[in-house]
Amino acid sequence: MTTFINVSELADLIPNGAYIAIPPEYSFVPMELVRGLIRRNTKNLSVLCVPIGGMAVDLLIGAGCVKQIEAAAVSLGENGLAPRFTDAVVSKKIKMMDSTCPAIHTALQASEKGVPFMPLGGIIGSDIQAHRDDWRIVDDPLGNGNGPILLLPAIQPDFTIFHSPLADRSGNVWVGRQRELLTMAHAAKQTLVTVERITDENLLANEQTAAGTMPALYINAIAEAEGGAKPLGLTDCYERDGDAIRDYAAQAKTDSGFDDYLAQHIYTNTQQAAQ
Amino acid sequence: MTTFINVSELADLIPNGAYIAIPPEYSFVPMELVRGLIRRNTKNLSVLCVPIGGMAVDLLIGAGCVKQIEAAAVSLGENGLAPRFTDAVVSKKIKMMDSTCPAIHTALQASEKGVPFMPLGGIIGSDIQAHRDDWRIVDDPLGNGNGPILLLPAIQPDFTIFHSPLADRSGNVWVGRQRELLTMAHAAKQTLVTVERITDENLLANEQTAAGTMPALYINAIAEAEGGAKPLGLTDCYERDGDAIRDYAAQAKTDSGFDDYLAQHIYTNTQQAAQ
Amino acid sequence: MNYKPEELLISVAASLLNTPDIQHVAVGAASPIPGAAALLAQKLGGGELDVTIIHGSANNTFTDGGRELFDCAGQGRVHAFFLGGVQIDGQANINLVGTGNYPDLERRFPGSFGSAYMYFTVPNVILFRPEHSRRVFVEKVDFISAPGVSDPGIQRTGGPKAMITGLCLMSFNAEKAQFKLESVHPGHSVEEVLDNTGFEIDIPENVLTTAVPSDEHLKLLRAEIAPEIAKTYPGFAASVFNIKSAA
Amino acid sequence: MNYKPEELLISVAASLLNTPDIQHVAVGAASPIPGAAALLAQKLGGGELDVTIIHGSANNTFTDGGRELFDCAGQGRVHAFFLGGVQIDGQANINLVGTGNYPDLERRFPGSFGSAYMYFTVPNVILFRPEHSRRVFVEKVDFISAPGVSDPGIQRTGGPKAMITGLCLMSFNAEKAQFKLESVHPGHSVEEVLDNTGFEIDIPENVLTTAVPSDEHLKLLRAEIAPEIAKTYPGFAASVFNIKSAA
Repeated sequence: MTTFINVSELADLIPNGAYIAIPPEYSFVPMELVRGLIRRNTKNLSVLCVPIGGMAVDLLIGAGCVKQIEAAAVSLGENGLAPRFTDAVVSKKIKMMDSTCPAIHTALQASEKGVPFMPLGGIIGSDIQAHRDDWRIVDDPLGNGNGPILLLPAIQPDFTIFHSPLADRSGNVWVGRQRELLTMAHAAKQTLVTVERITDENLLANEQTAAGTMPALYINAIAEAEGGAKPLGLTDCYERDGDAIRDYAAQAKTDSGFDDYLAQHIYTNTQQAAQ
Repeated sequence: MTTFINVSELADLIPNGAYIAIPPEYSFVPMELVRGLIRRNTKNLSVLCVPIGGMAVDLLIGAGCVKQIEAAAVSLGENGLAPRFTDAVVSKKIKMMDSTCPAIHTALQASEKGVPFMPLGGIIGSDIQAHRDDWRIVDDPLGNGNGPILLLPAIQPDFTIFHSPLADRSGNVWVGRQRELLTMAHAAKQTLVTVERITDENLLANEQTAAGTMPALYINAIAEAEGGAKPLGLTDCYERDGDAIRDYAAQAKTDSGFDDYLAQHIYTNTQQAAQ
Repeated sequence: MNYKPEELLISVAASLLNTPDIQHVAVGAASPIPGAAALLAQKLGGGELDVTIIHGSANNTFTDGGRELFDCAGQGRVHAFFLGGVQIDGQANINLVGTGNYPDLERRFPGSFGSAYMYFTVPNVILFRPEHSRRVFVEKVDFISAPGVSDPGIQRTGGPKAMITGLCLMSFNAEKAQFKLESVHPGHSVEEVLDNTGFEIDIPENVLTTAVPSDEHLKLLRAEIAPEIAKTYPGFAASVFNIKSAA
Repeated sequence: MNYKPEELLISVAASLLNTPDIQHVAVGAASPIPGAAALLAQKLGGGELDVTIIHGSANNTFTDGGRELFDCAGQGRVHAFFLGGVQIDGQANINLVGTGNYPDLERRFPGSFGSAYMYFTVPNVILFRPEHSRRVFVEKVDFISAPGVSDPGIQRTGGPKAMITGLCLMSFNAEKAQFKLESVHPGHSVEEVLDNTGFEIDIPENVLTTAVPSDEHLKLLRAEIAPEIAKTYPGFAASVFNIKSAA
């Protein structure tokens, strides 16, 4: 059964040391929940970026919430390097597990299908693979002479978190074309979602909306959070706020600038978010 | 580039001996195209039912179009056994490769991902597996002590064929929740589609319809065929015609009854279909 | 209140689903009695039980295509499922393919469907076969669509828990690889069960009589479940409940 | 007609895409020049070239989530793709991770993205790096995000075909594992290329000068491609084409 709570309660469900999966920056990033995690001073998170990280994970790193990251890349896109990430990796404040986009998708699909591993083409000879003790290269196990192939162990996050435009009262959530969210939810033990709004219509009641809907079966809790992806964009709701992200990129270049950012943009809003 | 042709021309694209994949009976079955294949006397087809076959494959078998079938099951559902299928298997007119539903989905996903095989849990100790020379059981290749696991070689059909309610002028096709159609198209060398109608709207122009749409990239040719899934049902368009299927089930019990069915329901419509 | 044989079977199956371990039951193709049982159990549990009826779109919230049922089971999210069998033997091996020496079959049936996978991944598989005869319940099935038990080295989180027939309810003990008679349906006897079963069953000293459906359950079934199941199985609903589908 | 450096690079990249082998080009994240080149090539080819720009939803027909690009490439349906590199060496190894002795990095860059897979599966990978310097074009990369060549026993249908820099166009010969200078951009020289490259290049006797964009192409680019690319890369379109996004 999906429960309906507020964002602060949602953040409380994620304990210190949890392994969380976050979607890529172009949409559905649960920024308000990320701010909630920072506000409650969550520690030692392992973060899986699916497959690329950006401002969300940079904030979590800067705020000291993160122990380890797995990602194919972390960047602020047009706004350049993710400053807290690059600093933390070079100074070894966090452990970085370098991966590559399809390896993350594939390892989640392994959990989605309940198998311990999945094969992936390519990759062999990359230093990514050379530094991953958990990955295995085996000679074609079918014995058909296809040569060596990479096997990726299944990834099962404790929590998949994302922000969607819309949920219904049954707990079904719109994901549209962002199908990796489905695989992330299938793979994770629990899925926590924030939404712009909750509708009285049942999203599964007609085939058009059903096609882009994640059923409540996979969703443990939902919180309403208007503007919950801001300053990032949300498909069909709002564009990313380029100025705000540029300001963040500039401020986060230094420790003190980042602290100022937290004070201005995160700790001030506690009251509002708790309602 | 997707080309727009008629059903008869679509059938002409499938040569004797082709390996075709067909969706399950509950929706999207390209019955008019199947009738087209029978009309042009297509021979030696290998048919993959994804994962279950019904009236479509029973018709093709009865009409002598089929050399081999791979399926998890073939039946007429509430109308009982598929008579031409059961007769052809017992009398060994066709080769039946028994499989199980998730094995067919998984082997298509292997082709979708361009890998030579994929693992699947369960199955071990089943006589299905005992009779499949192409399947392999290997001891946990990750070396994590997870025990033996089944590896399925990728399945790549020559053609995926289905019938959809709607295509647009760019060649994008509505598939809704019937996501196995996407995997089938991704896995196959070519995809041929019939549709109830073609719309001037672009299905990818808004996120709601985009979420349930297969992009033209995977579709080689489309033919308009109103009622093209009948007498089976088509989601949101028409229910299955229970009486027609019951009549088929009764007639197809004997060779002569089946021949009568072909004469009444398939060969008579040649003119109409060729237009 | 009088009840039909189908209503008894629905009631028995629903009772097996009302346990805290089972939060999600899935029902496969062409299974009207299991489907009705799942919906009845959901109603009796106050809506806490998730029910997925694969066949059709009523009571089916899956949106990821035909593979979602199997992926969902592989994730451990399907807690109960029903399977049948052309033949079922004493080790709970089921045969859905045919009789004879495969591939030289005497009679061919549809095929194994997803049984070979669901039997391994769903912790509470309920075998369901109304025809209780020596033709069905054989010493050894001709073809194992899905094995009842597996060697300890094989990854297996699922398997048979119980079997419902037209005569009785049995439980299955995976360690002993044996069925045990739990209750005999009203009007039938232990002897009748033994006479019509081709394999050894564990028979306890006191065999219960299967509880008949309560009036309350029958009312619920006829008033609320029947129209719901008619959306998926109009033929069944018409013949058992005299209900016509709206479609 | 005058042209900007970016317009030359777009024109060169577009010319590489206009071959019958390439029916579908995909463009990854943060690649405005490759994106514009793909759209220009599509226009020049009369719309026959499929273009997928992953970043955003304009010119992106994928509907199967983030994995579709990679699945599509694995199926052999992506015929051209662009990759960059913090460092690129003479064997076409690319480094997108950082400099220093991994994991003891001096400078950290975003990471490898999908390069380690796309390089193996896309037959025409075009390396693209405007900064042509010995800092970028090193003898040996510090970290191989994706290897330029593989042993014959490794399944590989893709790899580097060409490299576009701010100074020149090179082709890549996988058998020799070596770049060859194809043309030097107007205003630059072979010596300048050699001075700024940290690895050996095959230099033919006659090195061509890179063709400048024709007036027709420039008009097309500015009038039709610029507003299109602005949908995905508003910042780039504003600075190069002085175009404001409608969004």
